[in-house]
Amino acid sequence: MGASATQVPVLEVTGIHKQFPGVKALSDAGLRLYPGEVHTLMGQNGAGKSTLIKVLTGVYQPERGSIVLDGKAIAPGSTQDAQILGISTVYQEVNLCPNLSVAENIFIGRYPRRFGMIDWRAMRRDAAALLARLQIDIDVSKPLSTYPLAIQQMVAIGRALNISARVLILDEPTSSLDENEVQLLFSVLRSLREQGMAILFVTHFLEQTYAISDRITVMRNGEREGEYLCSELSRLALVNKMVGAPEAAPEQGASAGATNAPQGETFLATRALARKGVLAPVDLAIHKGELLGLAGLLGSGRTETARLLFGADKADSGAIEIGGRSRSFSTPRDAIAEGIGFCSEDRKHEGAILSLSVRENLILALQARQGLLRAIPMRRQQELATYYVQQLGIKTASIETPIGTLSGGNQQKVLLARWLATEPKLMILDEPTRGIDVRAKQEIMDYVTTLCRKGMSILFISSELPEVLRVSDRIVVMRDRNVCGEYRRGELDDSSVLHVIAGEGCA
Amino acid sequence: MNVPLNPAALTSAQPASPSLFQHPLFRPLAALAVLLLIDFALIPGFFKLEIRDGHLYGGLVDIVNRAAPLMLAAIGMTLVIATRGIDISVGAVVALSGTVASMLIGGTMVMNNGVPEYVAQTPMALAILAALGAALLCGLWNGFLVAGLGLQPIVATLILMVAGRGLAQLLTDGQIVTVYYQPFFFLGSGYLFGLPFALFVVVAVFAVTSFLMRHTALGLFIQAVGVNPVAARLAGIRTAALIVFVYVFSAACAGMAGLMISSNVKSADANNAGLLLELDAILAVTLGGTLLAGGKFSLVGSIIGALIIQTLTYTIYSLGVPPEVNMVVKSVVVFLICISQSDQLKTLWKRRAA
Amino acid sequence: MRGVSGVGKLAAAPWFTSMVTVVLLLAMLVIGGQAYEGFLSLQVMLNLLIDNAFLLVIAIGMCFVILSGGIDLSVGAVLALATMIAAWLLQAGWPPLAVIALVLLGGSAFGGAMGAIIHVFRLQPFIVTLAGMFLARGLCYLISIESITIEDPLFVAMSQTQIPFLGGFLSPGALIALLMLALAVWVAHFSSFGRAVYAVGGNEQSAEMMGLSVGRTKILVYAFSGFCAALAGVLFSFYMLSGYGLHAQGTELDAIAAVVIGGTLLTGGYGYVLGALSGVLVLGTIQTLIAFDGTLSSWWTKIVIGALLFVFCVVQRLMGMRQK
Amino acid sequence: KPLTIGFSQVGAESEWRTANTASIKSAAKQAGVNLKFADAQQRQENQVKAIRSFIAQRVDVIAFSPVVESGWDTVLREAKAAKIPVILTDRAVKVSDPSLYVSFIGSDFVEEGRRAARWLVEHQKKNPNRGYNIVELQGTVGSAPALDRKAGFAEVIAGNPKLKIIRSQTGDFTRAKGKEVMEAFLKSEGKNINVLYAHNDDMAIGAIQAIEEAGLKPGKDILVVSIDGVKGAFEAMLQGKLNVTVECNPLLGPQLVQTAQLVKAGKPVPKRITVNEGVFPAEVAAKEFPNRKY
Ligand SMILES: Nc1ncnc2c1ncn2[C@@H]1O[C@H](COP(=O)(O)OP(=O)(O)OP(=O)(O)O)[C@@H](O)[C@H]1O
Ligand SMILES: Nc1ncnc2c1ncn2[C@@H]1O[C@H](COP(=O)(O)OP(=O)(O)OP(=O)(O)O)[C@@H](O)[C@H]1O
Ligand SMILES: [Mg+2]
Ligand SMILES: [Mg+2]
Repeated sequence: MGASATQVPVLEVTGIHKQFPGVKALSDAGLRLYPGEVHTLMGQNGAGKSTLIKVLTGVYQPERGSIVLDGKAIAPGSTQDAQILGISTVYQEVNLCPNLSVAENIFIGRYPRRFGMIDWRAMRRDAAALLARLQIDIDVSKPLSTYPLAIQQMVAIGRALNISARVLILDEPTSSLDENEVQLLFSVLRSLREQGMAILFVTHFLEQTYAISDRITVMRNGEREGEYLCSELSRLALVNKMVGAPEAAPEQGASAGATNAPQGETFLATRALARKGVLAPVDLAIHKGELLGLAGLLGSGRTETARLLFGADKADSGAIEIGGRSRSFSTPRDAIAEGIGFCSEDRKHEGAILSLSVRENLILALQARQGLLRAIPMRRQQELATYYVQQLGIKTASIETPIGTLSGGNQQKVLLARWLATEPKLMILDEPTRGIDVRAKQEIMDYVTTLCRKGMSILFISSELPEVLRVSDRIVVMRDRNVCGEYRRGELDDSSVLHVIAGEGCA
Repeated sequence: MNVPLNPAALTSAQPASPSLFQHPLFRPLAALAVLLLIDFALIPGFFKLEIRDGHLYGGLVDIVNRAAPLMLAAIGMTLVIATRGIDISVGAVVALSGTVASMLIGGTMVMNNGVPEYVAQTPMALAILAALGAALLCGLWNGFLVAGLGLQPIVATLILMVAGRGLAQLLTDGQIVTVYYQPFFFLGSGYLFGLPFALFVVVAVFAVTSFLMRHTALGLFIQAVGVNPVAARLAGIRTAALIVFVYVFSAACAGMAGLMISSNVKSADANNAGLLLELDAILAVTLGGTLLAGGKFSLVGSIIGALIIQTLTYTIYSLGVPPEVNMVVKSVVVFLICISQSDQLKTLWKRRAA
Repeated sequence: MRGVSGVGKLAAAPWFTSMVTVVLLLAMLVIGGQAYEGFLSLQVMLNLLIDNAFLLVIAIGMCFVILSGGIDLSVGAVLALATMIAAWLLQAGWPPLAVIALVLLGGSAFGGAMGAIIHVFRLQPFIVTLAGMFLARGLCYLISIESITIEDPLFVAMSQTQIPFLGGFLSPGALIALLMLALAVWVAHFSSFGRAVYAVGGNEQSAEMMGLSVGRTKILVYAFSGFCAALAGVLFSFYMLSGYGLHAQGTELDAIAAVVIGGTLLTGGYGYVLGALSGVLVLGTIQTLIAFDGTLSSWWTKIVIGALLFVFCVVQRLMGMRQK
Repeated sequence: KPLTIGFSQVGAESEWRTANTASIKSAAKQAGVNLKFADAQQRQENQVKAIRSFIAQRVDVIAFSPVVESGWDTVLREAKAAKIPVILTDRAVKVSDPSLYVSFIGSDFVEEGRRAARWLVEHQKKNPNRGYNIVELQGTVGSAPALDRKAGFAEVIAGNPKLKIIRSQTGDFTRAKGKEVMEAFLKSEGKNINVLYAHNDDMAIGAIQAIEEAGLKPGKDILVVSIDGVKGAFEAMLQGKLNVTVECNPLLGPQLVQTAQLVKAGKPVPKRITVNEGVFPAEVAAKEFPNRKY
């Protein structure tokens, strides 16, 4: 731990105000970053964390406030300025170019050169080496878009690490990573800390906060609530400070075992459902009112399974049986007609329709199911939107605000609501709590389990194993695009599940 | 849950300050108003309207009348653009539908003892249906290429843009087909209640379209497909059918515009009818505030855009601008209107002032 | 692999498309050779380059613009303006090299100015360059509505020199166009400007966040396109020895079509500059086929051009899908 | 082996042009000549390409209607080098070396403009009390017929102070534009307009409609003078709506084929072959109408 009170901060931000049309995103926000420290920024969805980061890296210009780097006031006018000043950033949504190769995404703007030309060989070599440090072994000459979100996230991190910087900022880098990757990232961060770098880190995982950080700044409603040494702040106190109420926040796991579904009727079953090169034949059954968890490592094929079930991709072979009838879905419409909903893991590309309002985004799936002509009356749309905004605690200025201006977590909630509004019989949730704050996550899972108890089936995919263990009635484990095991509640615990998904302990 | 919210506040459509200046239609309207003001100042009797032969007569009537085909094309184009597409075959469809109608109605002049006599052919209703049918086929074709084969809209419609006029000329053997059948002229130059009939057609098409947009989910779906087609598909929208629909709709609008144009000049000129109409239509849509990147669109905006263009053309003619200067004047005005509509201008202005 | 399926497909598509284009082009040439006597002669092939040199140069500039996610409708008009200014200045007795330099500078400035307007005011490229198109044509007429003949010895020499090449000949214009292509391919793949163009076309916002100067890139792209259009204008005046406001009407659409046929996506970010060559050759071959046929009436010419375009795009598309 | 002529046409932009094409095609057919026809879609570069491909195909004679006057030196030199004679139709070209083509068959646009003006001057002499404020509908800006017809007309009326052009705007040679522009003229000049001079019949026909819709009588309140002599113009004259059309004869086919045959046979041909063209005032329309082929 390098932090000491006598040190001067590398970066000091004070009194930042930032106003968006209709929203006051930051009012008197601030932050102090010390060299050789990992500093975690915490706060509820929409508290202003990402906005603060964008202000101090030149994406937004604040109305008021000062940013002091190494004792000198700075006013970065663009991200380029910030990079030159030595601030390297990974933003919340992956901000890379999908059309460029992985290697290029890492090196763009700082190419290795030979004779004044870009040295592609050296670039690929260096990129591969850099990713190897993060234990990622992929073909770096392929376009970024051919890789799943998690890999893209790691590439973004790789890019930031490669910029020789004084300050490294990571906005929710772990939201799409699983345990292994997180640990890897942490070990890299620790070594950077040793070298005296100042690191700002945003996460909604309390575990991770306590695992890595030295200091915590809590934000609430666009203000700095306070700065604390990690060692001096208990988890409960932290949550209370984020929420701004001295009430007792439910600790994780409190409502575990919410459902206990009758193992009777099968809602849906797959018969050797497969797609070449993507998923080996899978047999899966989901019962009515059951919450089925799908566990596995990155790339184990969970998302693929979900997509086939939803008709987002077409299966090459096998069938889906619903109510005794064999079906094959070739478009999502087919699945929706059977009462299936699917909340995708990639909210930016597959979920949010950014320039449409919260209301429009929210009723979209319901309207699509009702058909073109039977428009949902405006009154009803507003009722629905208002209902879910309140139910899920979506922080938005109004239901007519474009969803693109909402904070990441709140967008996720709107998309969840989009499917809840269709009252599906089976809801497929692929990483539904990605980027959602502790409190809200708890509430959302409670809400979902309640629905489950009322008879909705849920297929739950999450990289957070404890969460999967806690809420699932049954867990199917996948590895290398195969189903490799099935466990009932209680058969697995935090440690045995790791063995199972890593491939020790099942055939 | 924990965020206390006032439902009433949520439903209030716009986040406070619904000021007039912020309305998306304010700037197109302002541009139109400025143009009209200039006309008022420079062209004597510009706003003069009189009743002649039982109908309104004057510069404004001309503008509306002449802008009618453009407004129709712009309405269709708006929907295509909202899905992030573009339709550059509009002019060709205009030529094709005008030709079909004129050929079917046709009528030739026969000299009978030195007295000209006119002979009509197919019943007009049938001819009009056939022309619209041809336009619909064109739309289906475009839609199929874009949605079915996944061609890029600009190339997909380029094919018809090139070949469509060829087809029309093939039908007429390269001749201008003159129509001698009186009732057909009503569409393009007739008057109803003292107003140009074309105006009623535009109003009707506009009303039907806005009704569809407001009272069905069409508008929502079109926007969703335009902004994020992947997400729209996952939400259960039939994206392909929707895309085919907008191209068919655009072609139908173009077909009507074609009928109007050929009815107005009482003939069909396959080579020149509707030449470059697609560019004007796109220009109208953009001047009306719709983004070519798809998503939010404004039908009223497109109508205003079309009126801006026609007013500008009319102004150039009326002011006696020499023809070689036409283009420079037009381009400078378009530049000025675009820049004045930019949000950025305000920001830059403020920054300068500060 | 899954890779956000739709996007993944697109990512791989241009590469196939480019290859498919070349294969189809060869097929078309062979068919032409079978059908028409003398079609496959060397000089006919070289004429493809000579006659389309200016289009190739314009398409190169257009390719950069489209890769950056924009579009430039002004190129045909800028070409005409370049021929007009060149002819006018030469007539006034300016030295030819100075005229060429001035025209190229002027073209770049014109393009750069449009780029600046697009960037600074966040306007849509389509509209700004459409207005630019009107403006450039309009300026031609301000100089003169008649065509002006060029009699300058250098231009005449450039027009009539035949550079021996593999037994046939090429024009200096064709050679310049090929050099320009080589330069453009190099810029696109080995310079940071070229890569920035791809990045901006891939995702403008991300490019900004990665610290690239989006504004500078966009302005440069349009300046480059303006430069190419002006250069094409110079080549065109070598070719035609005249300046005229009605020159090269509709060339912008040809250039866009060539770029797209060459495998570049209009949405930006995907494609190859080299594809512009195959696209231009495809359009040129279609025209040559029609000229060799010599039986088509004016309207059949249009229909056949449309039909060939259609067949080409569809086959290209289907083969691309099959590969996937 | 039959004679092969490569012919590059401008396009099919007007009825006049279509009639021109038809005449050439039928003449070639009648004479048993092999015609290679290429349409340039109004673009000079396409014509150059077509001529190059004719050279590559070694046709016997190349003929073309140039889109523009200038810019033909290089390609004509290539034709000369390949020893293929060139015949121009319809429009002339400016080349440094007149031996680059053997003959030019066609009309004289300037003369057409003059004839139109002369008719008007005569009319004025007969009706000295009438006003002669002229509005002019020009062809496509920059195109040869528009430039020449304007120049020829202006040249003749310059000598007569009573004839004044008060408005002049382009109508792009089309009916729709002709009507649109005339409407605007009528609104801004109103009863001031006494004469309409249109560079082609199509624009005149469009403008006539505008005049009627404004409640005036074309041919009486406003004299209508135009050029081309297409069928539509004759119909208008029969109805008394058009006063005169100056013929611009598109039926060059027979003359072209004949010249080509002579050239091939090595016979001398005149450098300039003019076509027979008349001026048709309304009075003779009824008589002439049945003879009109296009
Ligand atoms: N571009 C924008 N336009 C309008 N409002 C915005 C914009 N960006 C952010 N906001 C608003 O600012 C507030 C703070 O958002 P921010 O993204 O900083 O939250 P966050 O703390 O990062 O939340 P999360 O944990 O969900 O990512 C939110 O209410 C959001 O709606
Ligand atoms: N560590 C890795 N190294 C290389 N490739 C990987 C890695 N992880 C995932 N992939 C790629 O991801 C693809 C499928 O992953 P995907 O992420 O969609 O599966 P998943 O089980 O849904 O995982 P998650 O939902 O956690 O992202 C695989 O084909 C593989 O190529
Ligand atoms: Mg955030
Ligand atoms: Mg996944």
